[in-house]
Amino acid sequence: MTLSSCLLLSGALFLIGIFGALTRRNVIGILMGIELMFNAANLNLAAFNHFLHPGGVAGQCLALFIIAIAAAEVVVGLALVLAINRNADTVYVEEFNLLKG
Amino acid sequence: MSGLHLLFPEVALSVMALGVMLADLFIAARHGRVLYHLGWIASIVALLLVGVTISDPARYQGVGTLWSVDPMSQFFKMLVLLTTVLCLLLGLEYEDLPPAHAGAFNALLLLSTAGLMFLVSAVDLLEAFVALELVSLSSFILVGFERSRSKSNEGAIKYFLFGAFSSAIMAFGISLFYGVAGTTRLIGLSRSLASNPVFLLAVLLILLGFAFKASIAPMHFWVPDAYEGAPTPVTAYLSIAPKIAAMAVLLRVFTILLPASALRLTGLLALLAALTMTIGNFTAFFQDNVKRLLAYSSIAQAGYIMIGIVAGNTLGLEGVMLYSFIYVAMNIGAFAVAQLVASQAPEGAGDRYGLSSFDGLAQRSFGLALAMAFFLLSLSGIPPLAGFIGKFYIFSAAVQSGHYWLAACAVVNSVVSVYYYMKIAYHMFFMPAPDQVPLRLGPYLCGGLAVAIAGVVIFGVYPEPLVASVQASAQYLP
Amino acid sequence: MAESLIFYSLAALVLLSALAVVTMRNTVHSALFLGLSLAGLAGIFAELSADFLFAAQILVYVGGIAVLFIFVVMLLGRASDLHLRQINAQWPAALLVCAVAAAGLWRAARSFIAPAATRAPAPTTERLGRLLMGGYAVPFELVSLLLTAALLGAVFFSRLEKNP
Amino acid sequence: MLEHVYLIALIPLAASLVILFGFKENPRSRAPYLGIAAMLWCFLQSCAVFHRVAASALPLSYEANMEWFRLPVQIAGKAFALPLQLGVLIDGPAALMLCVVTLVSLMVQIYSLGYMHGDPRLRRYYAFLSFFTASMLGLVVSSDLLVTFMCWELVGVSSYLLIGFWFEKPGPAYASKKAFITTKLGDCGLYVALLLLFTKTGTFQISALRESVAHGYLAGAAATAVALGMLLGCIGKSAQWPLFIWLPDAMEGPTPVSALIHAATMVAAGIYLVARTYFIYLASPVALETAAWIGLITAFLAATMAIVAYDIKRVLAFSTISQLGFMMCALGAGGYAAGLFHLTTHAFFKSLLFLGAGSVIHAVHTNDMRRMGGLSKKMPITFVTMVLATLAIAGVPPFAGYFSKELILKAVYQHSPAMFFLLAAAALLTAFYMTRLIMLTFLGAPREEELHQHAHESPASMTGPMMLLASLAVVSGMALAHAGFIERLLPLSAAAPAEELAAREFPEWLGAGVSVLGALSIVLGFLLYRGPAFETAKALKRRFSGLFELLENRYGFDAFFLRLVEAADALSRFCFWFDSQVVDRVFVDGWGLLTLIWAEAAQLVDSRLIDRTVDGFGLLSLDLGGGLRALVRDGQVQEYLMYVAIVVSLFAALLLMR
Amino acid sequence: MNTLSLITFIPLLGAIIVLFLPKDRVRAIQTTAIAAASVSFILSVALFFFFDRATPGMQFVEHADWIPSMGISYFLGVDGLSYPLLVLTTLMTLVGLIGSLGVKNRVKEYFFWFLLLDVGMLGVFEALDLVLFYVFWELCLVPMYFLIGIWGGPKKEYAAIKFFLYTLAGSVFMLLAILAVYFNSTPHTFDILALMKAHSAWSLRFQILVFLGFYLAFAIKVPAFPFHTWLPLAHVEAPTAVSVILAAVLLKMGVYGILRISYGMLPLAFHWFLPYLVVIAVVNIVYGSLCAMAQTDMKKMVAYSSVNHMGYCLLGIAGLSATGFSGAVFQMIAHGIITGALFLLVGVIYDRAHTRDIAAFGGLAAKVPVYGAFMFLLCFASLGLPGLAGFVGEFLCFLGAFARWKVYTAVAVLGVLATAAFFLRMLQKVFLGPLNAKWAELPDMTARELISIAPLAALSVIIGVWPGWVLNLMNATILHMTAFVKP
Repeated sequence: MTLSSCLLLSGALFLIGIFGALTRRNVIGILMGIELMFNAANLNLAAFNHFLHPGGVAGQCLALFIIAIAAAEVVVGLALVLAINRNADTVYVEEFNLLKG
Repeated sequence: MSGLHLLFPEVALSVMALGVMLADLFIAARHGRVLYHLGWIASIVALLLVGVTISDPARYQGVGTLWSVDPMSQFFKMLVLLTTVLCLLLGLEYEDLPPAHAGAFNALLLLSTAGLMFLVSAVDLLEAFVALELVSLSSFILVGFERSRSKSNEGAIKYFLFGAFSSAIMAFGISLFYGVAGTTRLIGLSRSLASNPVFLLAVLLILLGFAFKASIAPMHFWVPDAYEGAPTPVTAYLSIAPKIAAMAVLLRVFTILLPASALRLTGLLALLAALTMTIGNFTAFFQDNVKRLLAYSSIAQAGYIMIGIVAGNTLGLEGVMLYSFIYVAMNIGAFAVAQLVASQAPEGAGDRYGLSSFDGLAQRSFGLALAMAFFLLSLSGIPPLAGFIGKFYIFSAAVQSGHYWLAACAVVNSVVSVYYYMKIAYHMFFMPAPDQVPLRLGPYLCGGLAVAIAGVVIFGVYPEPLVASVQASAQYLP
Repeated sequence: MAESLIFYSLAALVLLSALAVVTMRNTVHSALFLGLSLAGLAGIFAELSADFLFAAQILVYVGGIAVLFIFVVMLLGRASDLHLRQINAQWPAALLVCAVAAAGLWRAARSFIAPAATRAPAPTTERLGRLLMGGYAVPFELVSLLLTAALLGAVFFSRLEKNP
Repeated sequence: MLEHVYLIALIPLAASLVILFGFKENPRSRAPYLGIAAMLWCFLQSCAVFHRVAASALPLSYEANMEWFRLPVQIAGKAFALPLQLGVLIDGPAALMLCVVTLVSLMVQIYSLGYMHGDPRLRRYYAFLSFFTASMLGLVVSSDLLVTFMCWELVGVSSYLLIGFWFEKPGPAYASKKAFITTKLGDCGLYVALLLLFTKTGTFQISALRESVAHGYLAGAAATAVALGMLLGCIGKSAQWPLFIWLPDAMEGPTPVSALIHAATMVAAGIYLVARTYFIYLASPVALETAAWIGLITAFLAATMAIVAYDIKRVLAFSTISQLGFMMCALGAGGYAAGLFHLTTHAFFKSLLFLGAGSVIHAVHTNDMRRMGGLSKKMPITFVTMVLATLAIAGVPPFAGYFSKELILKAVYQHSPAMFFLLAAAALLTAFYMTRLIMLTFLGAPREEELHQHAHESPASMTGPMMLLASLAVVSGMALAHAGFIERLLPLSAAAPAEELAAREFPEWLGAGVSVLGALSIVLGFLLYRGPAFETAKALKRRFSGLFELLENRYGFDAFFLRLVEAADALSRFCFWFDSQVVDRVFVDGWGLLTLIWAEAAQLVDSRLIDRTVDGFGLLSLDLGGGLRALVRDGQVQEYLMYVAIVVSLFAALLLMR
Repeated sequence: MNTLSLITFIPLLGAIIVLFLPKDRVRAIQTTAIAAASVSFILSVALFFFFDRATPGMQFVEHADWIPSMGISYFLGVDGLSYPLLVLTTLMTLVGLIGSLGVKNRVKEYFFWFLLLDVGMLGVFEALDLVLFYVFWELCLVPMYFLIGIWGGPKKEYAAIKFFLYTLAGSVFMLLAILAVYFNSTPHTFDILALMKAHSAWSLRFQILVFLGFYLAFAIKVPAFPFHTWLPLAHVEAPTAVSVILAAVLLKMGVYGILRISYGMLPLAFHWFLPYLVVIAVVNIVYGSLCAMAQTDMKKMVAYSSVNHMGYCLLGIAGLSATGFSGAVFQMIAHGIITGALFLLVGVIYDRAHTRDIAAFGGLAAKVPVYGAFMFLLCFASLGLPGLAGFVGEFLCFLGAFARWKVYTAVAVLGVLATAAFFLRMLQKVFLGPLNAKWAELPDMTARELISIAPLAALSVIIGVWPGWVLNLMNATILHMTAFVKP
């Protein structure tokens, strides 16, 4: 286990997240992709903290904040999905096309 | 934990936001308007508190662990608060908001404002990120506040997805930043970092995160959709407060803490600025919905403001502040008139925010049409309105720093912008009126409009006090 | 060596489940794999001597968010996207984008040469706590505001209109 | 009295203003009497001036100036405000010209009482006449070429207004414009000449210019250019070849106007200007030679054209052109006094001829000589005066024309015998066509009974001036030529060509020969047009139909100028097309930024425009705007995200792959 | 005595009063507007008696801090170059307002914009601070846009936006040029008078760049070929009084700018540009008159004649001599008066006949003699008949240019011929010949029309006959300006 391998992992995770966000048609799927991206950042932070800046815990702390924020976003996002589903009866992004131009 | 007292206004505002939320429990739904009054009063209180901090800089300014309270941040805090007050005045006369949720609305708006106040003071990425997220989350909810309206929902979800995506990117950027720099604090970074490509990537990803708030290309895509979907007072708020706050952060970061020139990012920033204004202006051409049009216009305006950051000199710094101030007045004014006109658009006319709602406004209410014309002309930078002073300052900065091509691009853009601004004027002045009935003007909206028009005209004709105060505020205490 | 083995197997778990998350047609399955992936990541956190992070990851992500996803998907009654083509027009572009970025990130990752693990894992919880209550108190409070706002939003959006 | 000579020009001006603003438009208006009174005063003053000049022993040159305005100039590296002068310069030619102009004007104004009797716009007519006279007098007395030019143009305008006096008829309306534009074409040359003159010498004042020339500041090519430019102006004004085309058409105006303007005064202004600036011509032999040839060509061509014209006024118009050619030729040949002398005598007899023609037209209401004939009995006074004038113009001794023409021929002979013969031929033609005119109009049998029945002698107001002028046509030549008076009155300023003149002696027999031939051509005309239907002439015409056609078409000059006008029209249409289709579009397109605006503006304003606009600038306009718009047209949020991801990947790749 | 400020801002006061008058009080609105313009006019004429003709420098100077923190001051003053234009502006505004009394539609807005326009125009001629100059310059745009767009002809919106964008496109580059000048002067200043002395430190390359920025703005306003295409459109569509102002004053701002700023501040670049300028001038003259010749619409013809006449101004400037400059200024005054009056006259016929097609008329001189007389007088003045104002300006321009550009000037003289041709053709077709029976009932000019046109006609005669009292105003200034020019 080296820093590089951790970073590679996180990079891969980040890109998989991006890929998910770009390709899932379901809003919830997109949200999951975004969660993966957040986690990639967390992994980075933990790895950097461990390998490069072992003196402090700022990286971990930051990761904690990100976890909290990501959670909050998921909560709001899912609530929004519920509301939309109630109004428009869809969760597919390509059907969100009232606003355009 | 040093210097917490410096953040007193923010903290007070947060507490008042929670208070408004609690007050909702004790106030009957039909008296929801009271909460709006509480909201704007709270903002004014916070404004006064900021005023106090300005009046006694020795005690109330300084650098905390994660934040820096200095004249510049105070300036932007006041602007944000002013915007909040004006938007709440607009909200008072916006009929489509559910009165039952006035508490939530006001609390979220105030929380968002508090977040912005933290944001403009932040000198640490962690603090900035958290504050940014507070703003974003509140904004997502506010955009979707007309939850039974599909457009509002749609605007909110698009805004949310885009926002979450850019947050994730920014978080990744911050993680890289931490890795390379070993800290998230922006003060006292080693110069050698500038040559590290990973560090540059981190900076760019973080830049994207702020650009999202400031609606700088390529992070502007959400803007028209969210603006159109959101309730108009929220649109007005979003088009101003987060944008200028994000600009303040970018200004702080890229002109003072990590000068763009040191990172050799000036060219990129200039490119982004040019791209932003061009996209904003040229796309605004085709808009028939006034909110959408103003959305693109606000993208373009962001491009102009960004020139000040690109210039990176004192003039640029002052220019950003000056322009932001003026931008508050003119944009609020434009949205206020748009809201008023749309609310009294003829029934069954399709899109209430369509340009045709403005038909013949000059014959119905000449003063209102004139005011709108003033706002639009100010936005396009025609003297002697305040917008000109802002542009003048910004362009000066560009010329002084030798960014001639950017300045040329900007002036060409401002010519182009006249066309679509005048499209509204065309409807107001040239089209026949459906009837001659003057528009009803509520007292709060009227007040907001008066402030805006006064700002646009007075600071256009006699900008000296404003310029002087901006010059005084542009002294940074790192 | 064992450490490496654990790491690589966890990494494989994380990546494979992540791939599953973004490719599964059934959203419920995706959510389950998300939980799995995040759990694997928690394991890596533990290996990186971030014990509190490990706990938080398990508690918040695996226990909270993943479950919330499953819950909402169930609630919507739209578990399956079977009628959708999984490979859509966005794929080629997305793949290309990811490939380009991957090349860059690969180089970035390889550029870091860090000393191997320097010291024995020590509990970080206390230090974290001090930091949160000390230097990071303001962001910490901000997060609490943020959560309040999120709460407000969640309630606002999910509450049924009284008179629709 | 010389001190107030400027009043001679100002009084008619005042009279014209008073007439215009102080009287009501009314056929019985009293306005004519004011005009006549003013002119009478002017005439008397002019006579006094003339007397003064004639009486002085030395050549008199009186000059008085006042500052007109100050013109900022840089001369010789110094910048200062140069005062331009408004003033009078009276010398021999000016004094002579003053008398001629005031007299003819007076006669014409009196004559017009009868001729224009009952015209509804009498007031306007007299105002214009007075205004014309004022401008002409200003031209005559002015000491400054700029002021001269001003009056020169005002004279042109008065002519425009008077030719088009009966503007309801399309003929005068067209002719007035033609006259103005054609002379204006010549004026362009004068204009440039003035510019060059000032650039070289820094003054417009004649006396100062004279000194400049004397000091050699204006010499060589510059002098030639100036002289030729001025000559062009004079060619236009004096209806010389090739710009003579306007004068025949100008006959559309009232006949008294033709008598005043197109016989005696305005057309003589060109000659007068050449004379006034003769010192410049003397500095440029090329210009003199050119003037001589132009005059010669004109004299001959116009005389030939006069032979075939049937319109009584046109014949006179061609005759005028021809006679002006004589004067120009004389001046060009160095016959300074001769040219001006002929100008004077010609003014008398030609205005008389016009007045006579007017009297005839007044009587028979037609200009066509083919419908006249035998009017001598009905209009004896007219007939007699006309015959006297004809004799004068034909150069029959001892009538006025003889003396002046003799002087001209002499001068020309001394210059070049070849020119002399051509000019003499023109003189013979003159005698011939004038005889033809008299024959057709007054003698023979009446060709249209009805016209003849109604014909009557004109009232005294018309015959009176005619008789006065007739007496002058008889005696003026004799009087002025008496004892070399005219040469003393009009001394040649520079001596240079005088030696040359003396070099060739004018044989007396040549003069006599010309006179004899002149008499013969009168006889020839008499014979040719004797019969009631002048068969001989008709036979000739049939025989030489090609030649006649050429002459009737005025050698194609009219057609040529018409082509020129058409070409200018086509050019103007092309320019406008270019402007609206190319400059307006391409330039705006070149600007790039305005294109979009156009597309939209067109859409906004006029849906028809959009196709054109899209065609015109599809490129930038729609592509840029539309392209930017297409990025987000569908409102697909994942596409938004895609753009962001692309940027992220680009950042990552570009930064890290270096 | 802040006379200049009073002259400038009394119309603004009028505009504000108009703004607060109820819109149905038409009479009060008209009275206010005309009163404001009259006061401004009278004050400007009063200065005539205090104006020191021997001083080349600025007079009636007012200097106050405006935005000291940006180095911008409120700096007004007039000299021989600007004072005649100032009077022209106040006069033409008054005439335009009188000519506008016939406006029936949305009177309040109309007079409001008109007075606002007046403020901008006056300011341009007085401002001695570049930013102030720019502010006033731009202030003219918006009212013009509305005046054309609301009260104009069939394609008014298009014309209005084209005018606005075209002129704005030019002026924004002027803004950049102003900034460039500011940052390259030591000490940094916007003061025009100070900058006139600062140019010696600037390289030719810099001067050329800045010059082009300024020139674009001025050339569009003049309008110089090929930036003139907005003009015919704007003129044709604009209401009569607005055409008057457009032709009489707005175009002058361009020439004034070239003289005051391009020449005064950037002499090296100006010299560099001269060969191009003279070509542009000649093209303007010849091409403009040829285009005018092709017109069938009287107003468009007069509009193209403006292109032609402003070409004379450019030619005079290109002559780079005292004579040429004074010719250019004089021509501005003359053109303002004459073309203003011509537009009024075209408006008179349009009000009655609702057409401006030249071919639609014929023989009007018999029916409307007074109108015809004015038309003849002013057309002749416009085509440069000596004794009328147009000639003096035109002649001085030619005279000033001739020393330097002999061939070009000679070609330009041909333009005079073309000008005469199209004016006379118009006169012939409209006024001469048999009366077109369609217009048998055409009434002659009303008293109001006479009041607005007669003074202009009189002026065109007076300053044509006695140009001294206009030239005297500017001689000292122009001699001073050109004192160091090499011939």
